[in-house]
Amino acid sequence: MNGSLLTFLKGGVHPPESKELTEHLPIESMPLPATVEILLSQHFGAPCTPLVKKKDEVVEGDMIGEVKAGLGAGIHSSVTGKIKNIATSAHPISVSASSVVIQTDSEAGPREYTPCKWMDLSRDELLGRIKRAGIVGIGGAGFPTHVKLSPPPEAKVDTLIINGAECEPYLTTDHRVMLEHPDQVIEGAKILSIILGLKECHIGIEANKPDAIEALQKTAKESSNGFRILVDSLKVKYPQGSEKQLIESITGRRVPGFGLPFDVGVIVQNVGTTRAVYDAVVLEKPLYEKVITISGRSINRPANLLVRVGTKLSDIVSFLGGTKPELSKVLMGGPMMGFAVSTLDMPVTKTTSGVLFLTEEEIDIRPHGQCIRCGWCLDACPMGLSPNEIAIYVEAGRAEDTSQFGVFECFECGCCAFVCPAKRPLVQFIRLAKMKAKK
Amino acid sequence: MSESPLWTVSISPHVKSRESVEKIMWTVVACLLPPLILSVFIFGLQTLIITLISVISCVATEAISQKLLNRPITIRDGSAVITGLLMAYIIPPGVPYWIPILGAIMAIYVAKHLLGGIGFNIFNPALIGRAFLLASFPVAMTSAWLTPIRDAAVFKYMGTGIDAVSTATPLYVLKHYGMAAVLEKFGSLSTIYGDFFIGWRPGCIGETSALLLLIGGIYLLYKKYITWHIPISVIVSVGFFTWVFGGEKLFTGNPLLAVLSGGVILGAFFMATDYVTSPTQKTGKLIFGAGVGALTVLIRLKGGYPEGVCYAILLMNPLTPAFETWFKPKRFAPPKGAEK
Amino acid sequence: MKNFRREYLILSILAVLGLILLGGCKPEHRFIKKTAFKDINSIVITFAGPVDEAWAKNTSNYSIYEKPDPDIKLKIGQVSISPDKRTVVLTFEEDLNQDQPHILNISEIISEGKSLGTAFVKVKKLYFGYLFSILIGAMIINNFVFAKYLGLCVFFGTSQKKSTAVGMGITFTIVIVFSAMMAWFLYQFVLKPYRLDFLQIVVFIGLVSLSVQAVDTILRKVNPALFKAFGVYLVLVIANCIVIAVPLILADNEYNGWESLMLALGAGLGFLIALFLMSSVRERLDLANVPTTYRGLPIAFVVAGLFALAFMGFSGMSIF
Amino acid sequence: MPATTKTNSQLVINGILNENPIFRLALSMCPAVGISTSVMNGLLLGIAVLFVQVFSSCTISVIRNYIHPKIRIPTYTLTIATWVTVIDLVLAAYMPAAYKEMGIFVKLIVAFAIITMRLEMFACKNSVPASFWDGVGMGLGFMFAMMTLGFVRELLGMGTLFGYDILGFKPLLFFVLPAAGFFCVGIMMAIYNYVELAYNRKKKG
Repeated sequence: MNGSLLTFLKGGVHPPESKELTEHLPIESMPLPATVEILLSQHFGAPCTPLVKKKDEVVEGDMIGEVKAGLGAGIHSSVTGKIKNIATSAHPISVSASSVVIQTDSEAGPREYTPCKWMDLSRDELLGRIKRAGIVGIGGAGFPTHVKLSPPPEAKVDTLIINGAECEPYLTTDHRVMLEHPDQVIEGAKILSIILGLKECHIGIEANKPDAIEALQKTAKESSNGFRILVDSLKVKYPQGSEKQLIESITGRRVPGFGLPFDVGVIVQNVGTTRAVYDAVVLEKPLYEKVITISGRSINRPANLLVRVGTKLSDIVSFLGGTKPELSKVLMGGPMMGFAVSTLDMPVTKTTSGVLFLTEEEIDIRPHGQCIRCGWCLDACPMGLSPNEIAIYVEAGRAEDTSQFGVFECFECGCCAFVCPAKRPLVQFIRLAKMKAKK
Repeated sequence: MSESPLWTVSISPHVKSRESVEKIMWTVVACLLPPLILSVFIFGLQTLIITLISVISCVATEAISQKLLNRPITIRDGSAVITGLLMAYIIPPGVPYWIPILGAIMAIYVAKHLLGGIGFNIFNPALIGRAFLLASFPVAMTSAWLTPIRDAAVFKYMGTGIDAVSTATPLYVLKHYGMAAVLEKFGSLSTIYGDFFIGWRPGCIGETSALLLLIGGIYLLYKKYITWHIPISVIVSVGFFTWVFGGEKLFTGNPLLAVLSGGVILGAFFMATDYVTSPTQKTGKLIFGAGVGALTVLIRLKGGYPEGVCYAILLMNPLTPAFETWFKPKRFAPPKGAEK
Repeated sequence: MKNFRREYLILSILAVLGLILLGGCKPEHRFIKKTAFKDINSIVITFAGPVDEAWAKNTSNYSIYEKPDPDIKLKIGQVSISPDKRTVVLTFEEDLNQDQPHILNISEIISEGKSLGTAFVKVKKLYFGYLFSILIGAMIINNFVFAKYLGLCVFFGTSQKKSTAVGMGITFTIVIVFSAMMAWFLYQFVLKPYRLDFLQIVVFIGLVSLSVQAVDTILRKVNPALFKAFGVYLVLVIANCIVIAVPLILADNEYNGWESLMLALGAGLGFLIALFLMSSVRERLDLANVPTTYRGLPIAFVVAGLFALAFMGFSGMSIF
Repeated sequence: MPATTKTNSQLVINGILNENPIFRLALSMCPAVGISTSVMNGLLLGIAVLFVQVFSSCTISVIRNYIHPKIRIPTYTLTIATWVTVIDLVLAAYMPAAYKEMGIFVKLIVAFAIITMRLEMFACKNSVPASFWDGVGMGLGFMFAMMTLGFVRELLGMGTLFGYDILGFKPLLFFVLPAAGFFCVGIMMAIYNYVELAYNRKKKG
């Protein structure tokens, strides 16, 4: 660990971490639910077309949906069983979406995977395995990983960063994965490096996870064989794990607005994705299960759970002993950027990183007032935007004039709304502005 | 989960900081109280009554204005209380009781709610209230000072029927009779520094004790409700310009006396830092503060009033919107070609 | 608009250079080198050679009055003379109003036994300072909009947007300097000598229209792009009372050329400042929840009133 | 605008209410702010403006068919300037005190947008009688506005009306300061707006 902690320069906030609820809990496997609802749209890009019909038998890991045209990644069955229906389910973002409902065959045992030697495989084969496994960026928007790993030839990628910052409060999945499976993370990082033709990579971890940093450093040293894996400890500051901020923290480069990381020669992959890459390449196991954090002060038993994609929240809740009566908000994702949901019929997707059950004390439901121009949001915004101005323009019905403030560079980290003493829903205003102020 | 849950569904972020407008405003109120207590002690109950009238009429005007304009009534956020306190702190404590009521109407209704309520007032309402009163009652507003009594005026005047004895403020004496007269009236320089710092001097409530105001201001700094930029640049520029131009010859002015006398400390920490009417960016804040300081000295030395802090802040306030467009936060990395 | 800034810059630099070259205080008598105010109540006269002490000490040799009031002679308390007999200090019984130029009438200067005739000199504050105080006075302290309440129609009409406001302000400054200088020239060399001053309104308004027309034509030919940017404001300039008020003021006060230039420049820049401040505030008020009946002009008036209240801070100010 | 169809009385009322030069058209506001400090000032300047407006309107209306469109603005300006010179000299000669009080504003009538505007909008298209009544309406409207402002400001500022002591004390010196002129005009405009809104609402409902 080097002396001074790396960080980005502009903005950022320190929300209460609340990670103590789950950070010491080992990853626990959840028993298979009776049915799973696998959404056909779990990634950035076009939704999948189902490959199965009603009453078909599927085995765990079988491909059940694929993208016919455009950007996307395949979707696999997460259980062995029979297709019950192809219907619609609740979706955390787009309210409802088509899904495949599978009745679990409780008799079937788990599918076995054997590790293989991957060092001899060609780059194309490695990418092919990742594509076949349907891997998407599971830390965020769900961008298909094989696409991200094939930057255009003119982009000179010289740095790979594994994102283990996990700056969102409450969430501890990446933390537990790094702590319990450092070997798999390191191995995954090596695979990614080879695909990108690099000999070294950075792993950025916020300094509030010293045990994870130590574990990874130890593993990296033991199994370096030719690779340089640098574990960088980062200052604890939200949004440290945002791609652009992480790149600045570690390399000092700034990705320009509307640009992508490879414009400054960097590729970023999440820790969870890295481990999924390991699974896909070494075990040839598709991405159909993932570790999620179930936390918040109104779930009876917080946990880090290994769940199958498609498991409904209600099954998780009943497995963990139900919720407390003071429950007042249910979130999918972290409290800063996650989505509030109105029903527990929601299935877990590849990009779900946690489900939070919050009490009224943890959230803030005070009504908002007029902007008092304190300027705190300006100091908090990591992108150097002016959320106060954007909000005032939107309130005055002039949302179309907000592009002058760079509203499209906002990635909705929520820092501004977090610090706002008038409790103004700034992110909401900015979304409205984005909708109205087309470039 | 069969019963329909009544959960909150809203857009991210779902956690928010503990700070709130009410908390900020009431903290400022608390930081403003110590000088009031001291002035009750040294000037008598009159100061308390004037302050109470000012605060109550500001709050009432706020409530009535909001009712008239069909807006949510937000008197609990404490902003009207601050306006009332500040206005009482910058008018002479010996004025007739109905004067602050008129000031409150001007400050809250015209200067704040007609312009769109909190956040849109271009000028600091308390200062507008004071400027309005000064224009309306030039005699009362420049002469109704009280003499400080060291041994607790509150007891001394009780039951005697005398309200208080009026006197002239140090800056008034300085402007009209020169430094020698100040020394004659208020004692040697070192006594003056001490007295002015602690608060034994005639003047507005907010002008009395530099020490207590500083304590309040520093607490606000500690709570990060204000930043150091405006107060420091106001104080430094008042000191600097007084040092350069304040004496008989260049570079012979007395910066310490200039900073300690009048409302410099109150203005620097509590009025120029008003969120609504001051810039949000550091560069803007520094220039804003320097402008306030320079104008203060200009009005003190060349203008028609002995004290210039209030007008200096009022004159800088309307520059704030322009400052906001000149000094914007540095964008992370704007898209290429988007800069105009 | 960016391309044209440089031309204005060059123009203003030239104006300042001209000032430096030509400004300066020239006493009207060859034997008197310099006259100046010393303290609040004294005047220093520096002669080119030594003067007779007895003559110099006689207070009745001097008669002095403020320029606007030739009837009120100021009383001289005592006269002191320096050892080299070249400098004389007149101390007055009362404080002098140094904002006004004073006329000093010195009878029969006697130097080394010779009479050098009478002298009729002006005592003014440092001339640059005086010019500067006219400029600052017109620009800020007695801002034509906020302290003299002129030019309001155009002020409220063009202060809705910052870009319009700045354009109008710059156009206006050019036109007013142009027309004020012509007006000064006509007034001093035509109207006054021929006793036609009763025609000043007709002549001045004619001049204003002429100079607007002239600026219009010149701009159109010389810089069409600039004309496109500012042409629309030219018509409005005629309707601005400041443009006619400035010639009237300088005729009333008998300003000389430099003073007129400073007044005109100050008036123009002051209008620009007022427009800029008002427009930036109004752009913000556009976003505010102003009561319906106050939207638009009424609230602009209220804000202008607040501005005027703030500008009262400058009342009673004299810089030099 | 075609030749007007309004009757003479409508023209006068129009000038006072619907198209009040100060409160509705927002023209010629410098005097409204600067010297509406007393009813007397308002009355005098009102008379001066009425005079200039009526005579200029009539003059232009008489010669409206002979003015070349290209030089019409200079013609207006010169006509107005002539009449302003007349009233200026008359006032200076016969009412020196009041003339001094109003200062530069009498001369500035020449730059009052309202007069030029009425010439352009009305007098150059209408017959002499109509122009006369329009001029009267505008002049009276101006006078009415000035006197209303003067009334409020004199009463509140000095406690007097036409120089006679009414209240016996000076309530708010602020109102005779020109800064208050801005407020009074703004508030009067808002009242006009309010009345209009209320009137329209009543018409609808």
